Amino acid sequence: MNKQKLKTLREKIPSDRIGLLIALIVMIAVFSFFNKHFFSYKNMINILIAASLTGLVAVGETYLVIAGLVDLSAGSVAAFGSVLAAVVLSSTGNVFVTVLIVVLAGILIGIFNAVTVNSLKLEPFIATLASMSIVRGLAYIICNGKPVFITNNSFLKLGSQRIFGIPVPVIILIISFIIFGIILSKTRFGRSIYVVGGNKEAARLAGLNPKRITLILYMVNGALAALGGALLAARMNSGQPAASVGLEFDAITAAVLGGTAFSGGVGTIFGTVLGVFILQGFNTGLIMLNVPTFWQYVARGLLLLIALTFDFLRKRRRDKKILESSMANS
Amino acid sequence: MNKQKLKTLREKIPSDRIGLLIALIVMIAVFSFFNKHFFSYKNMINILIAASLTGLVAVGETYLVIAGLVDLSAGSVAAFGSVLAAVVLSSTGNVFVTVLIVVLAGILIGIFNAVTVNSLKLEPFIATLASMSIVRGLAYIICNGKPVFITNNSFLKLGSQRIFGIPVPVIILIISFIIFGIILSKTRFGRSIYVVGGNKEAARLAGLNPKRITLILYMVNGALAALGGALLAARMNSGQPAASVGLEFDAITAAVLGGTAFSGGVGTIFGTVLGVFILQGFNTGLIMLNVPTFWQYVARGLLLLIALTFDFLRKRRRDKKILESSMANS
Amino acid sequence: MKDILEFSGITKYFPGVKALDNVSFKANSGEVLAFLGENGAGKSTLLKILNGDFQPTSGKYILNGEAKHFKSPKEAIDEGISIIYQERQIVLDISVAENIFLGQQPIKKNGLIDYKKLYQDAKKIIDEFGLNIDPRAKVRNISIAHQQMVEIMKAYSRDLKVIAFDEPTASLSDSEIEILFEIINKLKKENKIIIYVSHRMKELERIADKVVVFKDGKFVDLVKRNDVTNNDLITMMVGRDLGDIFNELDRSKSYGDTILEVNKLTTNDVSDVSFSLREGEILGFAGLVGAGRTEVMRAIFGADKVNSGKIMLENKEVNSKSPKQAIKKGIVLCPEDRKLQGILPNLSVGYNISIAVLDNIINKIGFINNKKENVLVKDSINTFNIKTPNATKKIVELSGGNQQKAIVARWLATNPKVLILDEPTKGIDVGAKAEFYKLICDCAKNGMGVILISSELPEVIGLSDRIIVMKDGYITGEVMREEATEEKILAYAMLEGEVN
Amino acid sequence: SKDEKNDTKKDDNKPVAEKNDDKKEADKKDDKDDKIVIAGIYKAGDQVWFIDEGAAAEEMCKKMGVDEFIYIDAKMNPETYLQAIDNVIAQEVDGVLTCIPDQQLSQVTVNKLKEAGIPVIAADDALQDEDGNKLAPWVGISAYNIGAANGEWMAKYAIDNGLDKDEEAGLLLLTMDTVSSCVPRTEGEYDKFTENISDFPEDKIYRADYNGETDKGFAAASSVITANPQIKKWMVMAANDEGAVGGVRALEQAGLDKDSCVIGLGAYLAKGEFKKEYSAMKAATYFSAQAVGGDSAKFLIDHIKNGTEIPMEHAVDAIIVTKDNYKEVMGKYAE
Ligand SMILES: Nc1ncnc2c1ncn2[C@@H]1O[C@H](COP(=O)(O)OP(=O)(O)OP(=O)(O)O)[C@@H](O)[C@H]1O
Ligand SMILES: Nc1ncnc2c1ncn2[C@@H]1O[C@H](COP(=O)(O)OP(=O)(O)OP(=O)(O)O)[C@@H](O)[C@H]1O
Ligand SMILES: O[C@@H]1[C@@H](O)[C@@H](O)CO[C@H]1O
Ligand SMILES: [Mg+2]
Ligand SMILES: [Mg+2]
Repeated sequence: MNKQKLKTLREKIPSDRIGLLIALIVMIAVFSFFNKHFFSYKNMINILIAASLTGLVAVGETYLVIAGLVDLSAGSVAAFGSVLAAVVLSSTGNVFVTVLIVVLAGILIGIFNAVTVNSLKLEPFIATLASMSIVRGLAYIICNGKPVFITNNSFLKLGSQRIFGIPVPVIILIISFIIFGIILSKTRFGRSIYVVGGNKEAARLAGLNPKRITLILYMVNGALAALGGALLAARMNSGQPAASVGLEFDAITAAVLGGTAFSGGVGTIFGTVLGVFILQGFNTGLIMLNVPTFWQYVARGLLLLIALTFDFLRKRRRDKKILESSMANS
Repeated sequence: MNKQKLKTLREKIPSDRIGLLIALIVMIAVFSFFNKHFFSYKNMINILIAASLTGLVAVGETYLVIAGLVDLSAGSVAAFGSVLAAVVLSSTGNVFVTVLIVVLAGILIGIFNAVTVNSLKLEPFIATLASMSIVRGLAYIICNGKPVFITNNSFLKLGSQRIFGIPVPVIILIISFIIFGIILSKTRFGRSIYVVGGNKEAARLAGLNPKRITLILYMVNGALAALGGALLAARMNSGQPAASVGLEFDAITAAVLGGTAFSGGVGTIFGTVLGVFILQGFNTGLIMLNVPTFWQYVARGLLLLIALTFDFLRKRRRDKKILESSMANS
Repeated sequence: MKDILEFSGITKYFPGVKALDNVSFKANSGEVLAFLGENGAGKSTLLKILNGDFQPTSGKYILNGEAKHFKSPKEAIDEGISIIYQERQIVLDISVAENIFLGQQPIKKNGLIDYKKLYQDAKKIIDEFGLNIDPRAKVRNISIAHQQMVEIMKAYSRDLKVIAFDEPTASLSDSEIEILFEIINKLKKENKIIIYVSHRMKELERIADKVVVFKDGKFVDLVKRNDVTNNDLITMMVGRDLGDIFNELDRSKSYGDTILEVNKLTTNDVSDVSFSLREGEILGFAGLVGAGRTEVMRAIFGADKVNSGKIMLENKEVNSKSPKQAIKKGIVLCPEDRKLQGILPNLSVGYNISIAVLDNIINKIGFINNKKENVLVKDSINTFNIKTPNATKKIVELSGGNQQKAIVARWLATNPKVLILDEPTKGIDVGAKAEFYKLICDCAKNGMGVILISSELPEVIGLSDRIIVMKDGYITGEVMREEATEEKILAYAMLEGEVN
Repeated sequence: SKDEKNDTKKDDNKPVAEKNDDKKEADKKDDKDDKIVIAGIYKAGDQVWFIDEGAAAEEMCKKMGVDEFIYIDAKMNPETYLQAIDNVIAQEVDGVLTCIPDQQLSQVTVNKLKEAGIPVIAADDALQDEDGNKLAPWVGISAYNIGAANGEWMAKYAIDNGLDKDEEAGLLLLTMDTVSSCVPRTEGEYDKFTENISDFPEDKIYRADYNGETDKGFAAASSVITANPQIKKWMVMAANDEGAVGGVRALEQAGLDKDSCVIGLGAYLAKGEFKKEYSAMKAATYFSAQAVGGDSAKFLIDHIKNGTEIPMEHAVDAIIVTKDNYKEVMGKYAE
């Protein structure tokens, strides 16, 4: 019996995410059966737009969770970003400067998060729970709690303009998926995220700098959330301090649904993309099927459990197959 | 070589939380200075009542987090418990039966959580995020989204009756602190919780049953949250399906503030008690000082960071002292 | 070019411990310098200072005339210092190739990782080592021995001046050790500074040119290996002559009834395994890496699923579905992987020791009797000479060997009917080993049945009454104590053709 | 506190509501310093509406010589709300203005404050019993009536524009089913709309739920709009302004905004839409936070200082504002 061969076989059995892909397809099929408009170009675009903020943050959270970290402040940062965009815009009138300042602010908050985790050695969960509260407060403070209107048309276009029929926020989302997907899977930096999450000590001893990586990841997530907030403001024509409560949980859920593990060291952007679309598609589908509000809560919880269970069973079956073939071979 | 004195095993526990105790005292002093009503019997009882639900759940979460688990469904379970209490009460009219059924329902939800974690091998974070959504849905469903009024006087007494001047919910809270504190620190079962949180595989090989422990801990937290929900209903004269959103985070925050570590294997009920009172005292104090709403968000986040940082610095100073004394001794 | 590494007056304190005390010596390139010393003597600490992981409390070290003050391992790696750590530092969910080239993956012009080249380069190194490992395999799925070899390849793949091995052979079998020695000889020819830490005298005999002896954090001596005997070295490190440890053991020759009988045991990893163990007998298990010894024992212990076959304890069939049940019935297993299966890292030394015997120190309603626990823990610490300032110290802060002693102490405290030890002496120093052997013999004399798995053949041979040899999940031979030689055992371990 | 203990024991068997404790009130007046403190406890203190309401109340307090106004956010959480009540009682404030997160809490609230001898005025949502009888003086507009105003306006709009008979017209109700105080708004909207256009086909009335946030309102509205392409002219009513704006954006996104009509609720976001050249947001109910906050404070202070009786009901008008009149109606709140 050649164990080595079998192990190679195990590695090669394709992509971990087939189960989810099937789940996505099944979901689309079911919803389309009940409502023929579900699988329309229009609706797909709707789903993409609705997912555009969660998707951006899900990318950042995927990075963080793979590295064994988490950022609970993302929803607050998005709200802060949306208000800041409106405020800066009204005083500068310059779209570029506005987006720049908003993204910088997001990065600053990311740095703050990283410092609490790196230097004060606080648990990421609790450190970012603290900044979640602080940043939400700041979002209210800079606008005195009142939504700030945006009249600048070129800024509003960021939210509504279409290029080849695709709205700008969706284009930004897709580009982010691609760029961050490539960085994660094909660059040294990307791979070092797995190392830090898989074994922080090993990472450090191998000459990587986990603190630096932590810093960068929080900066990235801060930037993405703030940028997402600015785009939200553009889409809704106003900056709203109370927006996006719980965004981080939606984003993390998408990442985990896509195969990212809380224990760290495991996950892909492709999986997260699937997770984002399954969740948003499901939400949209439930509304289209006119499922009663309260049952939607139940349905969403069940979806999560079922999708993850399905994934678990599929993996187990695959392992069993490998085992059986190895027993047959020997 | 073994001339060293071997001090007793438990020596370290008390000194660990001195920092927090100081923080609590400082906080009380400061608030009392600014508002003479803060340190009044009435207000202390208020704080205790206000902390009674969070405190109960914080006990359960402390157990879970020490064991490397977490339960995000607690807030939903409390809301569900409050509505269920109102519904059962209106049909049975029997206080004892009502409380029994509510607690059993909480235990059932706990079993459900444990099964998803134990058998489906889902991450506790995501498994209980799913049940959080499901149970919230159920809370709305059983009352059709409308709060249920409670008229049964003997049930309402559970919320308002005082014994020796102390309201029943507070008495239940204090008893829980004591019992669960003793179980955790002095019994074999309590020890096994630390062991499971330290290294699950090693725990299993050392003859413990991590799955059984997981099951019990989720059952306990379910029961505590549901019981807390029933008491909440008694205090509010109604079952409220929308209540207690985010309760689990307050509870977890209290536990972590009290020294429980997400990495598992570390934490005490005494620490959690301090955490609960610091957080609730702070909330109350902010209102009494009439701190503007939005600044309260900022202040709460900062409190968390400062308290934890203080704790971190104190530990570091202590380690340094030990180091220095060992250098001096040799 | 000749490189010189000089330690000068290095002192290192930890809370409650002086790990290194004014240590000074020199290492030259082109020679293998061995570190020898009891568990907790400070060997690993010195290596961690060498690579910038720890900063010395005082003192410095000098590389080619230049004092170094590395603030992180990265700075040391950049200067050509490479260490294989005592505790495996491997990332389980990425590939072998990526572990080897951790942080140094080849990149293409566009900045992206050149995966083709990565796998080729990894394959080249793996071939150079003569191993059969798939560079694309997830490290989680390869054997522990191979994981250890990946660690070595990782250090080796770097551009280096100094390479230090901290007990590299603890989880290797002889064939990998041979490979390792070849590599070390090659590095020696390439004029590297080589530091080698091991408790295995046999290895030092073969590979070391010079030996530095430590005791209680102090530098004792630096000697040429050929100028001294093993006994000289042991006397230097332990403070007394241990004599011939195996011959001096008090062995009982009379066994009792059969206590454990395994009949045609088959699991996912092993097939058709049958053997029996008698009261008072020490039964050795030998075999190469992947022979399946560990898997047999895990199945008996209820840690792995049994597909078919019978396990009888005192003539009663036992079918333990969990370690808990096995322990209740009197079968215990001290697992081979200390880090993943043994220690409870966040907990104190005391809690680590008492965990498997809590049943003996609780009252009827489950309260732990503190006094009893303290007595038990102190006894274990004294018996095993575990070096720790107190019982409340976190176990991860002990030296590797002392952690191992604590884990072995945990299992011996259970006083079982059948005691299974899987690589129990991994990383334990010679003096402590001698004590440990005596303890095992006492256990057997008191009627316990002992099963010993060890990759150190002299240990298996010296201690066992009977030795079973495995290969590829099957038993391939059995040797009695009287006739046991390394050659005979190896012949069974590498038996061709007859398996199945 | 000793008294209190005895009281509780003594009155054990009486329903709490009957424990109107005059003695306590007397006690309190004795040891009280001269400072007058009023607390405003609002169900969602971080929303514009309540910020404005609170600001108006505070302004009135200043004007009438009250020493301190405490603004408390109950965060839509019943428990937080009750904690706030306990808190102001412990602080011995002189009066409370409050908007309750859930009307089932009315009785507890009134009992507690009565026992402490603190006068209370309900703002916006009434403090009422099961049957809708007011338990305390009230200033505001009822949630149902706000919705009704919306429904009526929308029905008129439909008739004026021939949408009531139009095959391609549909009504979308964006609901907040999980916020009990907002549910009556939708009920009012639905009732008045169908009352005025009794033959509007039920199957062209659609519902989608959101959580009160714009983005969620947008997603909900988009889904319904896409699922029903046969409807080209939408009439959208929501449970707050956020939802209405979400509906407007969804219509724009679908390219249907030109023929559709959205009505806001609160006007605090709608006013931004009115400033645009075109928006599907054609109207909004405006109810003056300033009036509610200022009037409620004025009644309370008069009562505390001069013992003036507080009127049991004081309704503030819900006014429909449009692009044409919002500036004059809303005054500085139109900024
Ligand atoms: N986690 C794992 N996943 C897949 N295969 C594994 C795993 N662990 C071990 N194996 C394989 O199972 C077989 C038996 O391994 P193991 O190393 O335990 O045998 P052993 O006889 O105990 O050898 P050793 O001398 O290393 O203790 C090997 O082929 C090994 O590669
Ligand atoms: N991180 C740490 N914190 C506290 N004490 C430590 C730490 N690391 C090592 N020590 C202590 O320093 C001393 C020397 O340990 P070290 O690991 O260097 O020993 P060693 O010679 O490598 O022993 P072994 O042969 O068991 O590996 C021990 O007493 C150990 O407890
Ligand atoms: O929550 C609503 C808010 O959105 C605003 O419409 C005013 O009334 C409150 O009840
Ligand atoms: Mg060592
Ligand atoms: Mg083995």
